[in-house]
Amino acid sequence: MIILEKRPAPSRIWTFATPVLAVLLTMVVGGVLFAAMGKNPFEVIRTIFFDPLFSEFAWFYRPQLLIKGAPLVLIAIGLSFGFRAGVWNIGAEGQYIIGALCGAGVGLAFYPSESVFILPLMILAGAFGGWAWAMIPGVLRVKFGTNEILVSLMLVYVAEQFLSAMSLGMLKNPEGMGFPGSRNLAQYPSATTWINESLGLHWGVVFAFIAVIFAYITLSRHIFGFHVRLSGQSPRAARFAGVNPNGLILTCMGLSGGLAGLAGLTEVAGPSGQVSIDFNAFYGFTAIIVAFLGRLNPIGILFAGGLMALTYIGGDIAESSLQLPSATIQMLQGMLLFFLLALDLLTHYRVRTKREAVA
Amino acid sequence: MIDLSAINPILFFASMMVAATPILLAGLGELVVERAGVLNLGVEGMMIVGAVCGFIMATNAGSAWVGFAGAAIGGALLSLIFAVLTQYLLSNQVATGLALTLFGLGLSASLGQSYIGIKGPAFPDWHIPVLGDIPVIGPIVFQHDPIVYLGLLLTFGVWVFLKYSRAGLILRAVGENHEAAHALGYKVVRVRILAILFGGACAGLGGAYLSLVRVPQWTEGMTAGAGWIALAIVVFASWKPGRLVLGAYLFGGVTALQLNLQAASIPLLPLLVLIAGVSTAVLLVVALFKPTGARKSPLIGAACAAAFMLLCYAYVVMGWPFNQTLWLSSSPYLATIVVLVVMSAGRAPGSLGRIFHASR
Amino acid sequence: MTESLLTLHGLTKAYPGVIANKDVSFEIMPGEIHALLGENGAGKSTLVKTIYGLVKPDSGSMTLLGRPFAPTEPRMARASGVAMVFQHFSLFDALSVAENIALGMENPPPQRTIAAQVRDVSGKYGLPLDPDRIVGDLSAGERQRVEIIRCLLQDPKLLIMDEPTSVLTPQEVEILFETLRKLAQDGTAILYISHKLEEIRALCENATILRMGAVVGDCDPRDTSARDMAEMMVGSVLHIPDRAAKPDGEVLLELRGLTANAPHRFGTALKDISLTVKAGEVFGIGGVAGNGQDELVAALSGEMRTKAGMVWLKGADISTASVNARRAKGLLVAPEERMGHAAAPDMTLVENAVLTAVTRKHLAKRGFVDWPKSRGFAQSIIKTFDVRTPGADNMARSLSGGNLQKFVIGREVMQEPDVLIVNQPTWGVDAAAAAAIRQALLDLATSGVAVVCISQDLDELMEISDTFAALNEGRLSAPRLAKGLTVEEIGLMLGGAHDIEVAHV
Amino acid sequence: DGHEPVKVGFVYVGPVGDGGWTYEHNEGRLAVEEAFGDKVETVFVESVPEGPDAERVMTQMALEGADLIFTTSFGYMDQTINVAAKFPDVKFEHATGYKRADNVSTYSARFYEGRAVQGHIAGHMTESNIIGYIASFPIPEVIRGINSAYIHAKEVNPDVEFKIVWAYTWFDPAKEAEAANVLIEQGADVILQHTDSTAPQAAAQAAGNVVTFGQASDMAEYAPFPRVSSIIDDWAPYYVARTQAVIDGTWESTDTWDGIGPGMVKIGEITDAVPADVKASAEALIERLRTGEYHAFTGPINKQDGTPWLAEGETADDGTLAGMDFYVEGLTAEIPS
Ligand SMILES: Nc1ncnc2c1ncn2[C@@H]1O[C@H](COP(=O)(O)OP(=O)(O)OP(=O)(O)O)[C@@H](O)[C@H]1O
Ligand SMILES: Nc1ncnc2c1ncn2[C@@H]1O[C@H](COP(=O)(O)OP(=O)(O)OP(=O)(O)O)[C@@H](O)[C@H]1O
Ligand SMILES: [Mg+2]
Ligand SMILES: [Mg+2]
Repeated sequence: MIILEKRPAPSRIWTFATPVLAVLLTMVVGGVLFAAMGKNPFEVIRTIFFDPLFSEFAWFYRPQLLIKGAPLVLIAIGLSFGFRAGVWNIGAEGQYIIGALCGAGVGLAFYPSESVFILPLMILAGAFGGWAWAMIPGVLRVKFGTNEILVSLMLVYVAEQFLSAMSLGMLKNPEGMGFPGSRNLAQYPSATTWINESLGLHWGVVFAFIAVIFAYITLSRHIFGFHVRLSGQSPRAARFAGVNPNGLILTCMGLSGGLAGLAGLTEVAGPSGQVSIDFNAFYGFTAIIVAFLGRLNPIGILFAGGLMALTYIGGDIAESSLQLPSATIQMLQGMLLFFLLALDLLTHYRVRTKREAVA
Repeated sequence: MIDLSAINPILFFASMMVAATPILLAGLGELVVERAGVLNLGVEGMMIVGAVCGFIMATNAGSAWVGFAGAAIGGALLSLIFAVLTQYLLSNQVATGLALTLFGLGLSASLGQSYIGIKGPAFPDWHIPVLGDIPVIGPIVFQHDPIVYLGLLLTFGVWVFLKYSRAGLILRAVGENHEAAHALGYKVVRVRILAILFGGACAGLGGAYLSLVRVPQWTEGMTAGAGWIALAIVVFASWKPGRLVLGAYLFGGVTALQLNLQAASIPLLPLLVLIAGVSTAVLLVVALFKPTGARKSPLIGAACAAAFMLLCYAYVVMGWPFNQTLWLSSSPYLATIVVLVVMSAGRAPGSLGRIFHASR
Repeated sequence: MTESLLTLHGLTKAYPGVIANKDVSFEIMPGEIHALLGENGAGKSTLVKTIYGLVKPDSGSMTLLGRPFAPTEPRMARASGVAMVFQHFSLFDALSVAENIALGMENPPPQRTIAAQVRDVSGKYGLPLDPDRIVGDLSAGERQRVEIIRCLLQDPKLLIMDEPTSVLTPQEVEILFETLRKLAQDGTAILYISHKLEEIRALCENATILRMGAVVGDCDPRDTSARDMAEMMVGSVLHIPDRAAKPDGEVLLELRGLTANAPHRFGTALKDISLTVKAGEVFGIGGVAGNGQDELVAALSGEMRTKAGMVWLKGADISTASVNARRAKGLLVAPEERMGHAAAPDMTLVENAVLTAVTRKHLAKRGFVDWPKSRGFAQSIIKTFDVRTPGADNMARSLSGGNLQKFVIGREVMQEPDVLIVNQPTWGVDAAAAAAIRQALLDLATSGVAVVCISQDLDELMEISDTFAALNEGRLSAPRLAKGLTVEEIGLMLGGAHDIEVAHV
Repeated sequence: DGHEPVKVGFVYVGPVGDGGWTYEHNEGRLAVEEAFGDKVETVFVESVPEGPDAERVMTQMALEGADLIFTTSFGYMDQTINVAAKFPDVKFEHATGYKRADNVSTYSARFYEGRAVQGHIAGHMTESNIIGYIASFPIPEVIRGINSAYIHAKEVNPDVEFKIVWAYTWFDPAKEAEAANVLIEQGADVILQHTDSTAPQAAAQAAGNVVTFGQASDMAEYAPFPRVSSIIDDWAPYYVARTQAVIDGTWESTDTWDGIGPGMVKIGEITDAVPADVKASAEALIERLRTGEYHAFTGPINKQDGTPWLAEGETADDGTLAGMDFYVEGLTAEIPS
């Protein structure tokens, strides 16, 4: 009989070993799947997991990892604060969109004048937009006890409608022949968030790294981080420690919304370039997975974001060079998540086999 | 001022029942799962797998009924992954549910590749004799396909099960306090796995309703967010089957209504002025009939409605730009939020989303 | 010579790092009220869970009425006539009384029959209970009745009770004992666990004593003194708290007509509470759980804010001050619930030390926590208060209740308060630990601190208080000098406390 | 003959299984494979979001040796231009856009010619005089289609009325089904759609007496009724021709906007559910459009507010058509903005 014993404290070794093991298992099981599809499993695995890092064209893919991973990490860091405190903002996708709209709106309002103040203003507007959109579920929860999971989720759909309306209406490029989508902000020197395109460096990447460091220090050293952790684990003890629960809800909501908005803005004025009907690419939802894969730990989130980005980029390479259907890549990603989640057990529990006791 | 005559109420209510059925089915499954204390966010994934399995089975067997059976099995099988991960391997339910959705979307696309563009077997409506001929009620309620009734019947069944059966009592107990249930000797994990499988089967049925009745065809990503709506209406319904029907119909109704308003090109702003005016009046009357002490909240409501009315009116009068379609398409979601605020949601099952591990 | 009902032969159960039960053997006769005694963590709960089929022993065996008895799940134990009232309630808040009871039965009749049976049994044993009420709305005493009636309806041959009286009033305890005696007369054996030795002496006719998992002796509690029993449990000589100083200092804490609404639906409103506590005084507040203790503590700690002018500390109005502002000014609180209120179970002791001490102990600079300093503080608590744990980096949940309680009280005491409020400081704590905690409170008073001790254990209050008042339905009785109060007078002060059904809702 | 096969890449915005837009582009890709066999190698990536992913996928294709890359969504426009600038030797073909470069061509289909035929048939077929229109997004492409259909329906049936529902999606079967049902409930007996799923066909079939047209693909499984005809994008001839040009070394940057004439827009079979005389007149219209004898937007046409747009006999210029953002006279609704 197999029994699980809860460890007195999470195992350090397994914390690091489980992700590696999960990736290895995914390679094995995925390999079997690919072999069954008539592909060369070794080639596919190599393409997905190693080519982005070590192939002939790695000079191009490595910066892409930053581009793809940065918004995921940035949003996930914000979410992790709320998730730790028991504040369930799953509408980051909406906050991302609104942040992008606000920030882009500010940038476009100044077009075509040039000034060093435009980008900082846009960044503020982006963070503000995400913050404000997140405040709706936050305030409703605080004032009326409304479930923030639902409200934030519903607001994603509303934000998507806004995005359509804006890219077809107010923010539409007047020189765009009537096509939806705004002017290209990446090509507007005062508004672009690019720092160095060939290095994959834009302000979102910088903010993502700052956010990781900020979150790491806050959670491990600062009293606010302590209160966040405390509130999630024992809300009553948190009150006893002097935490104002409503304030904490609003702070966490605002922080996650603000970072999501920031991610949206840096993306829309950089890699994406323009506001278009569906520029959002599910970053807000994927970031939830990244947050959990990283076990809500800033460093973990950094690696989880990198791993997700790797599978996306490797997946696209495999699609075009090996003609693997994108559905298969999606399944592989799902499998990787399953293995990561399943093996996490080893971090918190000791697995033992025990002979059936003689009754 | 507002001409609503283009909208036929009978047809409107009939189409509302149909639009509500897939989210009702999926929501019902999730309701049972959550009453057992498990939060499965993978409804969207299970629905789409149900949709594809249902379609494959139905086209191969030439019978929609076989399709629905296959969809239920497919949804349940997918949910089994979730069950094993969360119940035996103690993984985080939120993350596992999200991963399940991702996996389900990929799996369904792989399975359905050779079924694109094929037409499924027909699944005619029932015209229930006698009842179907009643004026007004007949066409609204008694002239639908069998799954509409299956959904309602299943809801009723779940209600009876939860309220009156011993197994239902145990399920609720497990969801309410899994430690106590374990201490009394109930098999928490077993009960939860069964609930998760039921949830998967229901989500599968909901998905198959889309691919076999609503659309009916297999296309990738065809559930387009219905699973998330199903999750929303479970909380909206305060985990009660009766209110789940209400929630599903409300959502289906607002969706159908906004399209109706669009098609009839009824201007939204005057309509909002009208609605806000009526609500103001109703709330004032309500306040009048309440004891003096309890008048505060209806009065605040009336004031809000009146303010809203004035705002809309100002908009109409000033002729400011107003994107009708934007607000109409957002209306189902906004309506859900408003209703959530007005009706305080009930208490969630005590152990919802928590990991259970018994050491022996 | 009657045949024994249940015999345990060499039961052994090991958990990682501890042997919870070591070769335990004893027997219980039909109709016997048998006590199981031992310190916190001695293995009592583990042993009874084994009998109930929740824990599988590593070795050893049991016989029930001469036949081998090895229940693998509670269902089997229930079928064999074993019923159990748990140490921690095993009730379902959202379900009704009748549903809760049905869940504890093997083949329950329809709900309506259960309701009738509940009324029947509750009448017979004097335990009033409405089967249709939702358990979440019940008081602690009523919840206890649900558990007991759930057992009684099964006509058990053996009834196990793990610390059932910690939440009951003296009157309720008396009723419970009557019930148990009646049951015993009808032939039901009762295995009774409690830390309250006087109760054991009043009720039980036999006692088995566990220490570190092993049986270290047995006795007849009726003619063994509580002190002797406690010393058998601990294995050493017990120290009785002593009291030196007399309170005559300035007034440190004052409540002026403290009135507050119930903070939630199941709470109690506070009504016009006034009191003064002087430096060096121990002010004891008695009363049954659910009469406003939690609310009073919350109003004092600042978790619940009141109108201005109601709470005064050292002559200053602190009614609207925040939790940490009050701490800074010298008012410290140790609430009743250790796990999840006074301490966070999944955090280390160091983190739990920071939880309340960050302000007074200056454990943070500009918001950044000084972890080495915090660790030092946690270690000094552990050392000073003899908290048994491998180290300060262990999770709070890995401590037994008594040790965690010592840590929690120690954490507040070592912050050198001016006023300390404690609620149920020794609830579920064994005799030795309880004595240590009481001594710490008295020492604190001696050093000139005003101590408010809220407790349901009247013996405890009589032992340490200078002044006594009772809390009833959110009202505080007029304070009296504790010295010389008789049980009758206290009963009057608790006034109608047995009738707690109507007391709140 | 020794030299490597020409490599042709395709970037798709949806899954190849969407049964609509991407599906038809993929059919074009298959036609290229068919036509050239070993001489070409095709690669594709599906469901590529418009944005940085698209740019990455294009770059990756170029890096791995693609000679010609078709980017099949309007939203890939700036990305295509960016990548093309970095790979001057690779040829790019961007669908429906307007930005070109030395190595970037654009191509699009005159879908509105098909809409004219649909409007013609619809105007004849409707008995309730209410025609429902499921529109996706208010962009010139869609508005052009509505105008074209309306002009030709009105031409044969002056009492005709259009009810338009904006679905704000290209592809959401459940929503399209709902929209179709609503239009039918409000009296429409012909449904035109500018969304890609067959859900409206199914809704029409269930309703019994409602006429529909296939959109983007043939939707022949609903023929002969309710689907009485269809408009199909046929990218195959263009893709084959452009690949041939790369092989021959004759590829040049061009702007292609083809209609029925060159075969980029095809009208699916008009079924026998359409009365013979209507079918005949529709086929005559097709023929006139095919030969270029008739332009679908020929004056006199006024804008919705009554201001003249095209004088008698005047035909619309491509510039106005490409950016069309107004309704023609007679349509009652407003374009959402
Ligand atoms: N599930 C478990 N896993 C690991 N160790 C356990 C478990 N349950 C109990 N123990 C250990 O077994 C020992 C006995 O615990 P038990 O709960 O039986 O004590 P107890 O006598 O009931 O104490 P108390 O008087 O505080 O209730 C303790 O030292 C505890 O650490
Ligand atoms: N599931 C478990 N895993 C590990 N240890 C456990 C577990 N359950 C209980 N314990 C241990 O058992 C010991 C006693 O547990 P128990 O719940 O009986 O506490 P206690 O000392 O009786 O306190 P209280 O009287 O407040 O309940 C604790 O030391 C605790 O660490
Ligand atoms: Mg205990
Ligand atoms: Mg115990």
